[in-house]
Amino acid sequence: MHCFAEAGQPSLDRAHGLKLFHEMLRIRRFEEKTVELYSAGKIRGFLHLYIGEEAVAVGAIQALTPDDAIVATYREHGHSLVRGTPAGPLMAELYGKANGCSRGRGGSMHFFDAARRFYGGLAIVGGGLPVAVGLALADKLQGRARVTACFFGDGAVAEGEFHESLNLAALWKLPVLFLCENNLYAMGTALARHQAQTDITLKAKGDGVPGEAVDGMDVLAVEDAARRAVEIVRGEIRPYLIEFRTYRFRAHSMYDPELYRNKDEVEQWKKRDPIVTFEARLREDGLLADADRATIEAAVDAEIADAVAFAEAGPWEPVENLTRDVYTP
Amino acid sequence: MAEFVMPSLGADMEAGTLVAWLKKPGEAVKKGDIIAEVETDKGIIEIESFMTGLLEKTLVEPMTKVPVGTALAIIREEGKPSAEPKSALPVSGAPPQPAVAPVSPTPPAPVTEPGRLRVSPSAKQLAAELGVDLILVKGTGPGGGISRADVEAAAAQARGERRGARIASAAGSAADRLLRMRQAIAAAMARSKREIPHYYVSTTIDMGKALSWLTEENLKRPMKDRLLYGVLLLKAVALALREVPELNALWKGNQVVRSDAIHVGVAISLRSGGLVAPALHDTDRQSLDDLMRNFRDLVTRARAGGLRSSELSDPTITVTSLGEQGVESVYAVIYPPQVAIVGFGKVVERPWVVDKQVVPRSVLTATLSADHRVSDGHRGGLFLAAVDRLLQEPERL
Amino acid sequence: MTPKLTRDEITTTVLRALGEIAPEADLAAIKPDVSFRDQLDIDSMDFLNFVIAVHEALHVEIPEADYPRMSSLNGCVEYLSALMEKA
Amino acid sequence: MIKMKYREAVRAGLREALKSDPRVFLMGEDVGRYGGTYACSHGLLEEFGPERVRDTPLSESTFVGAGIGAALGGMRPIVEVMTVNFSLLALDQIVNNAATIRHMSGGQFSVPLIVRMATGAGRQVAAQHSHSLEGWYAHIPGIKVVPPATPADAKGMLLSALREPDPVFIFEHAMLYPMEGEIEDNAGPVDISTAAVRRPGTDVTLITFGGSLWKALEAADQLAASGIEAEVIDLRVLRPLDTPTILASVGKTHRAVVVDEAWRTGSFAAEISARIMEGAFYDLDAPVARVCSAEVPIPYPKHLEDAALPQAASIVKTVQEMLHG
Repeated sequence: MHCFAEAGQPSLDRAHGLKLFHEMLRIRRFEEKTVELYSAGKIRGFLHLYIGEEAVAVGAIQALTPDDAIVATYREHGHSLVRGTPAGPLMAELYGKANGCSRGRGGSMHFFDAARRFYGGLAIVGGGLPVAVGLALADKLQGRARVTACFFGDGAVAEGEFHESLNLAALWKLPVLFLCENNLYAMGTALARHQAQTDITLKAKGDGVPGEAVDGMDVLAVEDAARRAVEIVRGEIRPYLIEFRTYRFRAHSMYDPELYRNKDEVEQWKKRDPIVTFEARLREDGLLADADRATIEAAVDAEIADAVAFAEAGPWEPVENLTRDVYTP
Repeated sequence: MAEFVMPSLGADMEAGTLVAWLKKPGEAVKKGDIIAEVETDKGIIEIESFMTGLLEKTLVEPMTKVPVGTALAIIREEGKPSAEPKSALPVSGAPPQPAVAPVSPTPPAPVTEPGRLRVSPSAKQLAAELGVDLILVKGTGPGGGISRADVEAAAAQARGERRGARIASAAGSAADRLLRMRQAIAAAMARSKREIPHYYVSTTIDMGKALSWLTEENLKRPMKDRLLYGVLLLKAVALALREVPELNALWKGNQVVRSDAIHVGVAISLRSGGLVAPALHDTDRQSLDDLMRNFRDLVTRARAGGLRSSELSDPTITVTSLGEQGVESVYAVIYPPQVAIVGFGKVVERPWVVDKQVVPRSVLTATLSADHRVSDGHRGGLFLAAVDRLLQEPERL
Repeated sequence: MTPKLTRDEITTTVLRALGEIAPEADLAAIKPDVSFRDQLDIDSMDFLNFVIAVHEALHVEIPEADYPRMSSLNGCVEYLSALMEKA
Repeated sequence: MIKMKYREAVRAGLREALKSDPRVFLMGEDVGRYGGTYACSHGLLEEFGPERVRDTPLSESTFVGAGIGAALGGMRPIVEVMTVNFSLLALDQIVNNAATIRHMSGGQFSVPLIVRMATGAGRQVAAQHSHSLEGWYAHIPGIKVVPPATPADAKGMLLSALREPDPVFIFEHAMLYPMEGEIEDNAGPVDISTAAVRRPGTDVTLITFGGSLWKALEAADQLAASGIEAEVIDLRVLRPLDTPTILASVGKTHRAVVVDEAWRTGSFAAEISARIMEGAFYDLDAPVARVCSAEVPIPYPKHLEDAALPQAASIVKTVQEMLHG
């Protein structure tokens, strides 16, 4: 845990700082490896990468307890890793192997982990919000002081379900933490080209849900906001929204020619790479030395290599199991 | 040393056109560097290297379209000797080829009512057209069902043609068919003996008048219209049934069901063995010439295996005549659900008393087997007396 | 005038007619002087059809009274060739 | 004749529609700057401008509803719902407004709207992106439903739809976009009311539509090698369904196999089978068979997806079982 020297500028506990850095690097290297595996044809279908947005998942999930719930989207590799699902079953799921975290059935967009209350990769834009409201309703009805964190992108604010979910959560005072990862683009359409009101916290206010916008490229800022928000949601049992302003460094999915944005905008944002800026901060505070960097890098590389080996060795599910897990085939 | 291959750049991409190299052979390459541009259906996409090392040589010229996975260049990885180019990634086992899972689950084996034929509507239609008796056809379709091919084969076989239907397997052999018929007859006879309390009455009938009238009549007719005496017997039985209607009935759901119409079934032996008893519809209303023509048609078609199943299904009584085989009297077994059967023996010369004189006369023995639940000996006797009386006035038949 | 037929032609005509009513019969093995009814399983209806078939093939009238003379192969050939002589 | 990819035929249709009628405009998710998820509207924004090639927010119910409103208002909108999977959010607008307004208003209004969407599976994009639901839409009176299986139909049906007074729903199977096919140089509108016999045959009738047509044709070729001549019918239109063509064919072959990528239960294949039973019962020499998807959410791994979907092999196996018992 880290303590606050004075409002706003938290002094950082070394262990925690290195952990945050390590978590972000895990995600970055995992995603980079998936690009390589996709190009080689081992991973198929759609693949939506989290490169550039790592600080949001790493920072926000620190504020949650193992008992809280997470509902995420098809860009959920990072969230799963931070939540604790081992990299092996995640990579195996990308291969479609039976030892994948969803038995290989879901692939990149559909990671699930019941033990860690990770209710998936739900891949229809906005489709997760009503589900999160429901999970929170169940907790309220059963008197459980739990938080349901719902991650979604800026594209989802265009769906009716966004307003319907926020309104219901506010109306029934449900413990939902709405976490919007605003990476400025809904696939190929910039936020300003599809929303008249681009301030997402104002939209939420209109539906009765208080919130704030936070720099999604600063992992400490993300963590700080998330902890305060969880206090409100769990303590006062009512919904809260945080709009993380962040950016994805790669295409929406594999691949698109990115005609919808220009190169220098990407370069500008890359200057604020959450891993690069946080490493500089750690070094400034004397919390990270080259040796630490090297050990973390080695640990991450080993973890990723093991994950690939785990996936490569995984069995394919026998065709006879085709209709298994279907209640009424 | 590793191959740099055309990457898979999207869910529906099978090939890509290398547009330009952004690195030249001999140049250093870092992991993540953009080293080429590729055009896909969606536009130009920058391609990065996943290895750090030296770009040894390019294998594909710009503006050439190659399938995903084709080697585009060789990169000598840092600190690795330039050994044989291998794919940069270990190759995992290929997924098992899907066995052709039965996509459409076969419908559950249908339970067919015993005795009911499993025959496709189209096959039933064709059988009617070709005059094929479905009872005699062996089904080769799923679950023993009878298909068009089976009907065509049966018709072909009945006509003696050996036309191998291209798809159909040949119908079952004649032995099979005979066996099936035997089984059907056995089942009927056993049930008859089990359920029907038979009683038997018989009488001897003077055929003199009938036979001489017949000879006279045949002289007047062209050869192919000549009558056989059997026709006189059939008409006599039919007319007699008008006087004793309870013998012209069916036993269904343990009660007697009278039949207004009189359809006399005629027992016909088949060349290959076995027996059928097709009906002559409204026997009592047919003229002797009609009866002869229909009777002849029935026998010919039965022996050619070409009987319409409807003709089998509704005789209200049966006549069997084993006189041909030199038998004097026949005690036949009733065909369920009928309630009576008449048997005629051979015509024989017997001493006969006429006006207290003993003279030779042609006579035959007529026997009635009847269901005692429906009628009793007295009524049976009246019936045979009526037949005898009617045969004495052949011109009124 | 009916064209004169040789005895062989009459025999083949008779056998063909017999084959129509008894398809399964082995016509080559028919004993010429044994009655058809004893060698083959035919009844009065079959015999009627047989006589009619001969009548249509040879265009001769066969009175019912003469049927007994047609009961065997030799009988048929004798009777028919005599009949055709007269015609 | 020239060779053209299915997606290029769609783009040619869109271009011709936009050029031919000022009332026509294209609206949908990423149809403009991105050029369309399947690149069918590539370059149209540059040629026709943002007024007539309009990127929409991800608000399917609203922009389909807006399409209905614009059609009522005298325009001729072409709405692209990226895939049938996302159209579920717009079902209310489709069923309760688009299909119903003419009848409900006593014939006062017509809704000359075209809605295009990709459909079908086969790209390993897992359960939520792999649905085949055109059969649901064909259940709804008041709209026309056409699944073009060839580039010529992909372009022609779009142009024909422009002349229809009420909504036409065009389902483009996702696997067909990169497929190349023959098409007339300036191919124009085509009939959108009858089926086509793509391959004559005598022993069995394969009835299918959209993406499955090519699997049925492949199966027919394999069957021909074993002496079985299969007639392949491309329905081309699900609503209204060209029943006479189906019954004529079954009347000839006496056997029918319906190939439909949807799940068996309540599929459109079930409707076709019922119509054959009703109209050609006495011609049937075997029960109508259906080759559909296994009743399971479409799995991600290739070997499971392949096993779940109808394939040429399973069509051939079904026909052989039907003929040889």
